[in-house]
Amino acid sequence: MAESEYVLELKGITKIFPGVKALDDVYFKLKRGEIHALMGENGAGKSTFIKVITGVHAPEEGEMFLNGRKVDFTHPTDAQKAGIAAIYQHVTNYPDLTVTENIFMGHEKVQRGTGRIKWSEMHQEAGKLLKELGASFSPKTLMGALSVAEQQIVEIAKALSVDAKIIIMDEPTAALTKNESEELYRISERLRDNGASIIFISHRFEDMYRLASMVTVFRDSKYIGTWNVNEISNNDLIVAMVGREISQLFPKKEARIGEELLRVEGLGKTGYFGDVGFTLRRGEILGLTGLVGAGRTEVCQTLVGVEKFDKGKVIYKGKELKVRGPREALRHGIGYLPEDRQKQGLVLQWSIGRNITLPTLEKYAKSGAINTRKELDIAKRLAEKVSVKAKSVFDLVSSLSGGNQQKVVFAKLLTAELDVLILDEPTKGVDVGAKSAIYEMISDLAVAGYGIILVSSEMPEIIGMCDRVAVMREGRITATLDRKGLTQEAILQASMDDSGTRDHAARGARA
Amino acid sequence: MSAHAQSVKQAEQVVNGGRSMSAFIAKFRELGLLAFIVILAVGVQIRNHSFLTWENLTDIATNTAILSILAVGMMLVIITRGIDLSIGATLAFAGMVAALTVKHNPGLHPVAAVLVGVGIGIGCGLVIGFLVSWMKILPIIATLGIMNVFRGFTFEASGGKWVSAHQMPASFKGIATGSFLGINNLILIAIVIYIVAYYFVSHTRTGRRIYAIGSNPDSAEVSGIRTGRILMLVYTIMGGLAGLAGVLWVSKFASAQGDTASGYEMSVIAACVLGGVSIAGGVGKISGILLGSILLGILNNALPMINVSAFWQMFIQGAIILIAVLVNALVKRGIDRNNLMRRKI
Amino acid sequence: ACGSNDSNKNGSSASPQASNAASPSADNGAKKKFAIIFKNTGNPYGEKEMEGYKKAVEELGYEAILKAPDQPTAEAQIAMIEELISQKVDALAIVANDPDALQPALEKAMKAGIKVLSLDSAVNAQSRLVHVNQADPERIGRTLIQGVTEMIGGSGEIAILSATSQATNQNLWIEWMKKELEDPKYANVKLVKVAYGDDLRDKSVSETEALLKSYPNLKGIIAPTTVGIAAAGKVLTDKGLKGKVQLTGLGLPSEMAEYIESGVCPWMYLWNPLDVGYLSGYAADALVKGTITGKVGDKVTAGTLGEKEVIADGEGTQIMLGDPFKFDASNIAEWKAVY
Amino acid sequence: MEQRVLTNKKEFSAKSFILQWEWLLVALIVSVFVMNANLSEYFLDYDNLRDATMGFLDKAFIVLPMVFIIMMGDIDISVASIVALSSVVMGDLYNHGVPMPLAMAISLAVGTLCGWINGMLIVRYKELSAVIVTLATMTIYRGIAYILLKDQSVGKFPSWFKFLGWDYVGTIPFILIAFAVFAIGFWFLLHKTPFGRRVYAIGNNPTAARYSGVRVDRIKIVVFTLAGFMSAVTALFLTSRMGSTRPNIATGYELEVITMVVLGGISTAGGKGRMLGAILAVFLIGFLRYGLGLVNVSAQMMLIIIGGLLIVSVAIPQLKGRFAFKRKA
Ligand SMILES: Nc1ncnc2c1ncn2[C@@H]1O[C@H](COP(=O)(O)OP(=O)(O)OP(=O)(O)O)[C@@H](O)[C@H]1O
Ligand SMILES: Nc1ncnc2c1ncn2[C@@H]1O[C@H](COP(=O)(O)OP(=O)(O)OP(=O)(O)O)[C@@H](O)[C@H]1O
Ligand SMILES: [Mg+2]
Ligand SMILES: [Mg+2]
Repeated sequence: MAESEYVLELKGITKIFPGVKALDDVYFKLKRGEIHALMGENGAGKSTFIKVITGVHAPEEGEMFLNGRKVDFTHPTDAQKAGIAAIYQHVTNYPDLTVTENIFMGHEKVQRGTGRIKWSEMHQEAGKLLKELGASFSPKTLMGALSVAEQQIVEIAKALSVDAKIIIMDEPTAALTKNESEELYRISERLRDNGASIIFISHRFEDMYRLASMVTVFRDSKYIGTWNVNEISNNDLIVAMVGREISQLFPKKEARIGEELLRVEGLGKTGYFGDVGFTLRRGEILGLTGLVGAGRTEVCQTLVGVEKFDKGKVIYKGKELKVRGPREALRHGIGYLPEDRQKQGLVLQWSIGRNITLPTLEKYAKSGAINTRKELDIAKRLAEKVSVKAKSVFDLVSSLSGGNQQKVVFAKLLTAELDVLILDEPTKGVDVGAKSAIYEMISDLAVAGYGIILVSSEMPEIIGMCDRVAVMREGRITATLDRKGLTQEAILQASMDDSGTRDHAARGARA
Repeated sequence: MSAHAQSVKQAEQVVNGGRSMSAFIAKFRELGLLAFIVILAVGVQIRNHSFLTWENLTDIATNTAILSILAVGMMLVIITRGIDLSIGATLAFAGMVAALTVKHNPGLHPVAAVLVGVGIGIGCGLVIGFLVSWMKILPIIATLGIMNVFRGFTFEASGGKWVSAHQMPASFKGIATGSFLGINNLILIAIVIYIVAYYFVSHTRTGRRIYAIGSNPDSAEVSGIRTGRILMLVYTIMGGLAGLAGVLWVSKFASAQGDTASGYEMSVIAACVLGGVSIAGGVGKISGILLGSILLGILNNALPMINVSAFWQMFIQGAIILIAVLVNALVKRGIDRNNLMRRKI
Repeated sequence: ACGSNDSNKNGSSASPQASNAASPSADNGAKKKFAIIFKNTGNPYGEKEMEGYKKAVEELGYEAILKAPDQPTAEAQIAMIEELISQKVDALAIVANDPDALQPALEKAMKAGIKVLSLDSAVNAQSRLVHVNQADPERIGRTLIQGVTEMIGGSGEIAILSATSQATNQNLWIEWMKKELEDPKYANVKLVKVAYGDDLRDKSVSETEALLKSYPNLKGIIAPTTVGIAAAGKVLTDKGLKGKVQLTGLGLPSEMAEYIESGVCPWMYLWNPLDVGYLSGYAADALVKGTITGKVGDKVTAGTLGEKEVIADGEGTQIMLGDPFKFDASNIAEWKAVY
Repeated sequence: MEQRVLTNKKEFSAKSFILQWEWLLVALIVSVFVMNANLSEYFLDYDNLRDATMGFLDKAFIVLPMVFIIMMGDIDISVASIVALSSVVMGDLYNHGVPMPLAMAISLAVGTLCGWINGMLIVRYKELSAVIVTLATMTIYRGIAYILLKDQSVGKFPSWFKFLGWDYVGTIPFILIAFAVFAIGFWFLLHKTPFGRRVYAIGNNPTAARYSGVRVDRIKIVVFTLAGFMSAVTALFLTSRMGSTRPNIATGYELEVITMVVLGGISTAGGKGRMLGAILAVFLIGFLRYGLGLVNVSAQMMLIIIGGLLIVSVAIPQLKGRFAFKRKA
């Protein structure tokens, strides 16, 4: 075979998870010294694709070529040996080990012969890497003690430490501020200039425009196309990603905004957020946005009592409310749709019906025993109402696609009589069809008089759905914007600008 | 704006203090255990003046040596989020086979006897490692079942008989009673094992990976650590150490019985827990388990010496374990709280 | 005492004439079943006791069933008693892990027509027809005190290292030791402590060490338990205290041979477990045949051991094997091979 | 939006009906019966079988709540110590002149309290895990029993007390009836009530359960308290069977109980298994031991057989899973 101009080439990759086809006949080509953006909606299969490249997942079908030679990675170490390094989207670290160890895990520096780890050398090099990335914490710090953004920096340092020829970054900027992102751009460019190739996944268009020369788009697990960044218009790219014009996705209906349901004042939790305040009214959709790790989830969780706050107060329907747990919150009429539906939202090994009825079991209990007939009737009614695609209510939730799983989580909330719905990233990892169904549902619920808090990282979603938007950054609300005059720029400005609170120079002096 | 700047500064001071504070508290755990041991020792010394004598300290060290050797293996197992309930049985089995071997071959070199025991132990460990890493059986269940099986083997091997002192050659008994440079062999063996273990867990890749798979098995998976092999290794080390302990035990007490060390696994686990090894995995220090073993050793030695009624001894040991783990938990919370305070919002 | 023991030994080692007696009732169907339950398995002392029982039972031409649980608990023995009731055994001899806890089970056995006797470690009087006593507890207690007093030259501190604090036999013997000490001739002998090694090697060792350190003037240790005395012998040997601290008690010759030969333990006592079992076998037979009912004055002809009489024992009755036998340097070599 | 129709009528699936763990246990029990009947002429005898159940049912009371505990992914190794403490308290009180019924009630209360303390500690100190907490309380509870009774054993209970462990109602042992009543109660609790459903939810996914409004901590406390209570019930029956008590009774029961639960198909990884399985396992192990005891198999052989049975039984589903996995990949 002739010497290939591509360092990496994948053909016809298909990867199936139980119930989900995460990749369906996907193609990809990467040139030497290129920064290649990989884009696509949530759940399009990007992260899965990365894991196929790095040998974490074995694809059911397809071939992979490295410098024109066919390779077959059966284990992550194979990929590492071949010079591929990855920064995974979900921070994959060892909280009980030091930063140095996290950086060098898998490729520790050892003395030849004795196999002794060269700690001082590793600490030194880790320190150097961190300094280059503008971080200030000591490499001897325990990983678990760092914030999400700091952990993300360590992940980047990890990829840099191996001197890789192919570097894959899965949403590395998601938790970073403007300055930190800028630092990352510079480093990426330097690496590219030194001959490395980079695959860069991001939902932020500006990342792509700033860095990449090529862009590949996946949609619904399928390969859509590859373009030169200069050759494709922003609109075409969106159509490629979403599959249709974005406007028709958001069926926002006008709801009558009623009385105030919820007022939060000066809410704070040490180490997570502080001085958070907002109000929510009947029929209103309040957006809560910001970078990953900004503290939105934490705020929502304290509202339903999963976590405890230590400052401030919550006024619900005119009275101060302190709930001790989700059950009490449900009793009072506050429901929470958690961020991670597989870990927090569903009992995966259970059927659809059982999942739906879990929050309100006592409703179907007669003299102690569960009345199965009644339970199944309600499960059926609600599963149909949210139009779950399945044959029967006995189908296991684990066999459903992401979107349908999310619908089941919605159905769970509908069993209780609620006034406030807190939806944490309700469309994360959901296919387009299900997405619009979920948006329609949210709209209908608002019309029906619910007060809704919609947490989302997706700009179009926030802009398309919300009546008001609160933007969080590093645990504080930095702006509350009205529907009128709501622009992407305004939100980005509020969520990414890091003048003020974060000050690396000052911290560096200390460390 | 200036108010803001000031608050930033204040926050920084808190952060600054917080960081050194948390480092201090993290150290405090071992120091606290040490302090507790010292206070206990002084208290006992006041009641009985022969406590802090060279001879008694040597006795404590000799009697704790076997426990502390087992604690090393158990620590590794617990760090990987496992547990091994079968070590008492493995110890007995290996000890019995070694004793039977020397009984029938009195001329055998003691090192060969040790190797026999260690070999049996490694075999037992491999079986458990296979069940845990290949069959994916939960360690607590696998070792619970295996414990019965090995105990049965021990009885079967001996045919219900004991191997007693006069059936063991002096050279074999000398393994535990002999000394080198004036230090008892058991203590020496324990010291060597601790040095090797320290080097292993903090200066070799494999050692660190044991911590990694306990700290976050999912990350270990994506970063290419061969979890199965490491689990296999850990249980094999545990088995090997239990085998060694079996030979030492039999040599020390000059007697091999079917029910040797029955229930001893609980003491070993207690030593680890006292030493700050976290059942949740990923956490555990050699210095910690050394102190944990010593604390248990001192309790075993001191309670009889200060005439604590035999009927109170069990309660006191349990209470000390409970208090130690509760204090440990509270200290850990303190550290976490400090880490949170350190974060800026 | 010593004389009778000689004959015991002969009788228990191998007696061709006795085993011939086994042949007449060889027909399997009607073969009577005699069971024995020991405290726990893997205990050589117990193996010998069961062996002696089996020998007697087979001499008589019956089938012997030997059982022992893996842990020395009363619960496990209760289960075994139930199994034996189901098997409709004719006689059941038990070495009890608890004197009282077996009562309901043994009463049920007796109600089912099984002749129940205990040996070595007794059950209470209501749970048995007769007890076969290896040696008079009073004699054991007093002899041990006399022995240690002789060893330490008539004065000094002594301590006792027992098994568990719950052990019936040991507690009884210790009571008698204390009674013996009340005699004014022991005015200079002081019992400083009763320690419990729980019959665990490691615990017995640390308890012995604690004794030595807490009582630096300690002159003698009595360990009326086989694990304890061996552990103490080991500690005294390792610490080079031979001659300084004397050791005696009840031990297995095979386990103690080493220390008796070296002089760490000048002498100790025990009985022949083979004989205890053997006598029990004959006693069981007599109960089954109805030649005795277990009341005072009954007489058992116990094969090579000759005739033994049933005597009173508190509320119940017992058959006494004899006095404890003394093992010292002169005879230990011969015995260590036997048990 | 298209309207979908889901059925909520359960279809009978012969395959999933046959592939139930409980059938395996039933098959094992049948083979144990066949084997034992061949080995010993005394096995297939109504009186014998009936009385055999009296011998192994005492600890079976703890199996019932232990199913809940293991189902939730926890473990309680202090149960045997709770049995000892409850029993000793009862014996001690009675011997100090407290009327027997009151002593029994107090004993039940003590057991319940011990369980509650376990639950509270486990819930308050989540970082410790149930193993460690119950490891410590195991030593403490038995330690207290030793402090109370020292080297004595107490007994001489009123004669009617023997009824619990030894007597019959008609021809059925009282302990069997009591066990049946409790077993039905716990079966109902686990399979028919919201409480049981929530226990399953916790076992499968404690986080999701919590978010769905299940009060995980409270349920854990209740379950551990139930374990304490049932340990005390065991104490009553065991004490009755022994006619006396002392601090070292019931040693090793915790491991036997856990063995039965695991053999019953309750997954220690949480959330799987049924009460029926555990109950079948009680009888499987009970009759296996009894049958082997009838042919006087040695104790060491018994250990090997039971240990091997446990390993094999947990290995079987793993093998099946691996096989299925292999076929897919
Ligand atoms: N281990 C797994 N088991 C089952 N399903 C999985 C697994 N990993 C991913 N999936 C599913 O595969 C699909 C693709 O997920 P993937 O994480 O690759 O998407 P993505 O494009 O990276 O999305 P995002 O932008 O949200 O990161 C999703 O439906 C997801 O739920
Ligand atoms: N695993 C973690 N380790 C350390 N800190 C964490 C971790 N997870 C969250 N945090 C911290 O908690 C705070 C809030 O995180 P949270 O997940 O609530 O944010 P979020 O805005 O909801 O982000 P996301 O979009 O990821 O849900 C952040 O300050 C972050 O630093
Ligand atoms: Mg992704
Ligand atoms: Mg979030």
